[in-house]
Amino acid sequence: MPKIPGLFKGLGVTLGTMSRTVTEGANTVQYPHEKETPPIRARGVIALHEGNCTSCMLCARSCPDWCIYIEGHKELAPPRRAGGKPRQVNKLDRFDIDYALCMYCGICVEVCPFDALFWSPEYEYSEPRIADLLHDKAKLGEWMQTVPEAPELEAGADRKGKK
Amino acid sequence: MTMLTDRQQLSYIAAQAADARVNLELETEGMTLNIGPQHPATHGTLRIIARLDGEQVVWAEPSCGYMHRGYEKLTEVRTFPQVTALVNRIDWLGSFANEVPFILAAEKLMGIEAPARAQHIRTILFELSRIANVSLFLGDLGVQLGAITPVFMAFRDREYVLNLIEGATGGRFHPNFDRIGGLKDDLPAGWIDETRNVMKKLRRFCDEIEDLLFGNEIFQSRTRGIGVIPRDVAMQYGLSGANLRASGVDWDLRRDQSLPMAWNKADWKVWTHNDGDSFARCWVRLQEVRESTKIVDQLIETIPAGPVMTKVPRIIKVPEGEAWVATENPLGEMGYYVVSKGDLGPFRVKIRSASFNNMSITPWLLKGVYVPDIITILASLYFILGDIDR
Amino acid sequence: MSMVSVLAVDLPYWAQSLLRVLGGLVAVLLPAGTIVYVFLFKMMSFMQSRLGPMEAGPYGSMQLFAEVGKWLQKEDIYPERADKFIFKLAPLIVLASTFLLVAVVPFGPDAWFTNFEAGIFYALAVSSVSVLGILIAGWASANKYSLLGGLRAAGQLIAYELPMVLAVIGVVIQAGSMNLQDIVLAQNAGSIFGWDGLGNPYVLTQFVGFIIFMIAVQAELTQAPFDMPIAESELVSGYMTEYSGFRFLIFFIGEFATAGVFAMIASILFLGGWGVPFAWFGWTDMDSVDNWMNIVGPLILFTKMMLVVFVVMWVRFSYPRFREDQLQRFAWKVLIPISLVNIMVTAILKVAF
Amino acid sequence: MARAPNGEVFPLSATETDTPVVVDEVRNAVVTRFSSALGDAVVDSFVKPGDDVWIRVRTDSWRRAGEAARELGFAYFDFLSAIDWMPSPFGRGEDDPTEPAPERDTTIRQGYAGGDTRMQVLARVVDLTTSLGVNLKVDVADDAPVIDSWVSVYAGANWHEREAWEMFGIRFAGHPDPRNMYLPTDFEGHPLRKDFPLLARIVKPWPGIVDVEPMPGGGSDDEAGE
Repeated sequence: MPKIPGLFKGLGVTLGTMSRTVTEGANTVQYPHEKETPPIRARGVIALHEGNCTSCMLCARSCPDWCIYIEGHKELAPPRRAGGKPRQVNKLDRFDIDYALCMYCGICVEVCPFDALFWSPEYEYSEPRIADLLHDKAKLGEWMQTVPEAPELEAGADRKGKK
Repeated sequence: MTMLTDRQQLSYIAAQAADARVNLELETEGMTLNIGPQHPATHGTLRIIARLDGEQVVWAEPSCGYMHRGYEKLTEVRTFPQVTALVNRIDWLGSFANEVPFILAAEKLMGIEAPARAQHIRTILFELSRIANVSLFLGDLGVQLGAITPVFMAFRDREYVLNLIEGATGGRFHPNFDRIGGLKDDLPAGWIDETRNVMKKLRRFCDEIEDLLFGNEIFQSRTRGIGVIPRDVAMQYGLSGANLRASGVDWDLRRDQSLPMAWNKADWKVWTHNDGDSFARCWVRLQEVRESTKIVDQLIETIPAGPVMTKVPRIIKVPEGEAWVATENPLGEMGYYVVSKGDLGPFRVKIRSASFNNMSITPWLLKGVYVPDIITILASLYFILGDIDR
Repeated sequence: MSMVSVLAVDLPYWAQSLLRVLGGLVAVLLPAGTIVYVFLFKMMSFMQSRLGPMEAGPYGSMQLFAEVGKWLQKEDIYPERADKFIFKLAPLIVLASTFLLVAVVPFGPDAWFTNFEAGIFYALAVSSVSVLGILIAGWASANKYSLLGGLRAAGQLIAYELPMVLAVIGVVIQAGSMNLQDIVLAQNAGSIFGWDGLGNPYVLTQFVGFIIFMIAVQAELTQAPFDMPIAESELVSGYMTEYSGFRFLIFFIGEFATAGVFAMIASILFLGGWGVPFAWFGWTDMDSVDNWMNIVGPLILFTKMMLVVFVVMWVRFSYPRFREDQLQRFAWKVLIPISLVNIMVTAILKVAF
Repeated sequence: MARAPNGEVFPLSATETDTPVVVDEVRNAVVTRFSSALGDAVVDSFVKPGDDVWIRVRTDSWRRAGEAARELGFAYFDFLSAIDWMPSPFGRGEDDPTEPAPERDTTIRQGYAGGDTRMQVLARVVDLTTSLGVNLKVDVADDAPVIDSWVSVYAGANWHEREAWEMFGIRFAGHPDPRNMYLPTDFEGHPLRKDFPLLARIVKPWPGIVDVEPMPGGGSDDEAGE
């Protein structure tokens, strides 16, 4: 035989939530009309700063999923100082990330020694076909504009040794 | 008369036999019910083959493997940092907690320890992932038992915790934030204040769930006395976490082993229950969420200053040896037996996941219960499919 | 509707029949649609800290039409091994019982489809037909989950028809009639110990009967905590598992139309139906009721219905589900004895006063 | 360009030898208790002070070891699994498919508490009152990988042994239900054996294998970048 209080308390919780929703508004947002801003560190998509990339292959080799494809060739660049020898630089031909395979682990961003890869909180890049998720360096470069500044750290943090 | 075809003849004979049997005795025929692989109560693709007599289960057995991803094999072709990204997909609701024991095992083999600040933040994030995980359990419990509202409350309040995890680590579900020797980064500014607020919300959520669900007499009549696991059986099957504590075994790896983590710096309590039934398991989890909010509340006030990363080589090679590290994860004891041969990657990783052991008791437990009780028991044992199949 | 003759418009028989059919459709579909929008879409969402459908129409009010459109477009699928004729028949039976049920509901002093003496008796009998539809739906689907759901529904019917009938008997004894119109009259023209400010709504004098009736209605409508025949988390919608497209739509309409009609019957039996306390306007019997009540009466009944459905849905969104055997035990060991005692007490008091 | 700069000195691996030898009385006592309970069935043991205990028992006394563990108070069954000590002939799947497969050292070297065979079964049991765990190891014969089942000792070993059977091909004599745990019934091979190739890493060439194309006119290609 059920006791009344427990059953009534449950009714009270739902009624309370209903009145809160009516007076204070819902906890959800109407997505296409209003958007929540993801946190600064959010790992939405990997953006590429092409100028910094030396096609050193470190990211492609440390990727657990083998989803980064890099091709490059060497060419001569004008010397830095006048009268110097022409430099040999690596020119990036192809930098593709297959987001259908990517696990968003961030290892590539971390290992990049030349600050060419960044996380952007951008998340609206779904595609109807899985093959379309392979993005080339032009697309990755566009996302560079959405990369935020790194956030301030909490008190007591030691910034030493971090890039 | 035309000749009957073989098929007709066979069906005629079968019909005769069936009639004869009904006439002989009013025996009911059993029925095999496949619960899953696609079923709302199986959190993924678990399949339970149940032999029913009416609504009563004669025997039932889970059939796993619909989501087996072979993580133990995959770890063998990956380096240690890469494995971290892999293992936080085992229990995808409390993923940060999956990284910690693996990282601790690697650190143990290398003979290093994370700095105090990193240990502290690790513990906070660990408890946050427990809250995120178990609060969803509390909501999901309602759905399994037919109440639809709790799950929305759980999703609502879990969202705050996920935002915290994402704010600190960048990943909502798969943080991949733990590194051998410390953490990837320090906490962003303002994070601690926000955590304080969220913990208040989570405690209110616990109260709401207690009023809405645990106090409800219907809920109690559905869960009390259902799926009782005695103490000895629980230990034999290697149950862990709340399932073990609900059977009266006072065992919590956070308290009972010394790990380089900060649990011993907070004041909290290990809850146990003596009944061993579904209600006890759910109740213990509810209390654990409350304890976790307390732990987080205390730890965020006392984070020591300093670096979050100790000095480790860029290319991590783990010296030869074997190490076993287990932690008290949201689902129970999660352990990694890591064998290293001094290479870039582990030689063999045995992943001892909590749900695998927790579910291995189900053939024993599901005998003689009713169909709705299967759902109750599965819900109260609380498995995550990735944690069974790995 | 008989409103036709009340408004002194003389119509030929076919026109009157047409009007009655249209009125019946309105009386079934309008409450169903309102209930789905107000309670299923909005109230449930608000109870869960969300807004519910917002895109179709202002505040999502056209969502139901969008849903109906979606269901009508869907392919009509039935399982290969299903008993196809029965499989297709089952939703119609469920819906038909709702239409049969609404036939005896009085909406005003003269606004009724039929007004016959054994009204409540007929209503309780006809309401059981829907469970027949559910049972054969479960059987014909050739699906084990559906079968379990159908059988659970049958068990539930047997268990809960009885307390419902017994709870109604208290009302019948007090009103002295099985005619729903007379029951409304008896409540609104009556008085509690000589005080007629509220009439005599039986929710006060038959409180125990009201509670039992509401519990039985909850079970009859298969709403949580008595939704075992559907039981999404166990039986994956039970007897409805294999239905899709417009057949599912018919089940869906049937579910909420029945909820509306049962709520109407509950408000007629216990809340005074379409009437207001007659003492407010100095009416004494049915003939003295003003004609405008034929317009206002349906609105009053509709309001009371919404109140009752609110309680039904509130409970549905808050409670977990019983187990089948617990439900049976609850019906046979708790509800039926209490309702029998209720009948006895009512009869004794009826004789005493 | 070197694929991985291996020149770095590992600074931390040496620390262990510098620390003074710690004697772990509690864990040594565990080994002693097992030795006295099992007699000469304990082949080898290893204690890492302050960390863990490894005990290797004889193949024919595996079930007796389990029973002894239960009698000694190790009532909590943690896990049971196996280890294939042969290094993988496939490496990490990062070979260049255009070149002949490199020779790999497949010498079998067992871990703690030694071993004589390629496969070892490993189980861990815990005494919940003292929070001490024991890793029990046992050799499994290479030609006939059969070992006693622990189901009658620890009921929870049931699923673990089924997993070990399908993943390593080790038969557990006396197991009540030796079916596959995860894999389909007709699956061939034992995936966690090291000689079972991980096809995902073989069918696709490693993207990291390509290197930056050298200058068309030849020249040095030893260093990439600035």
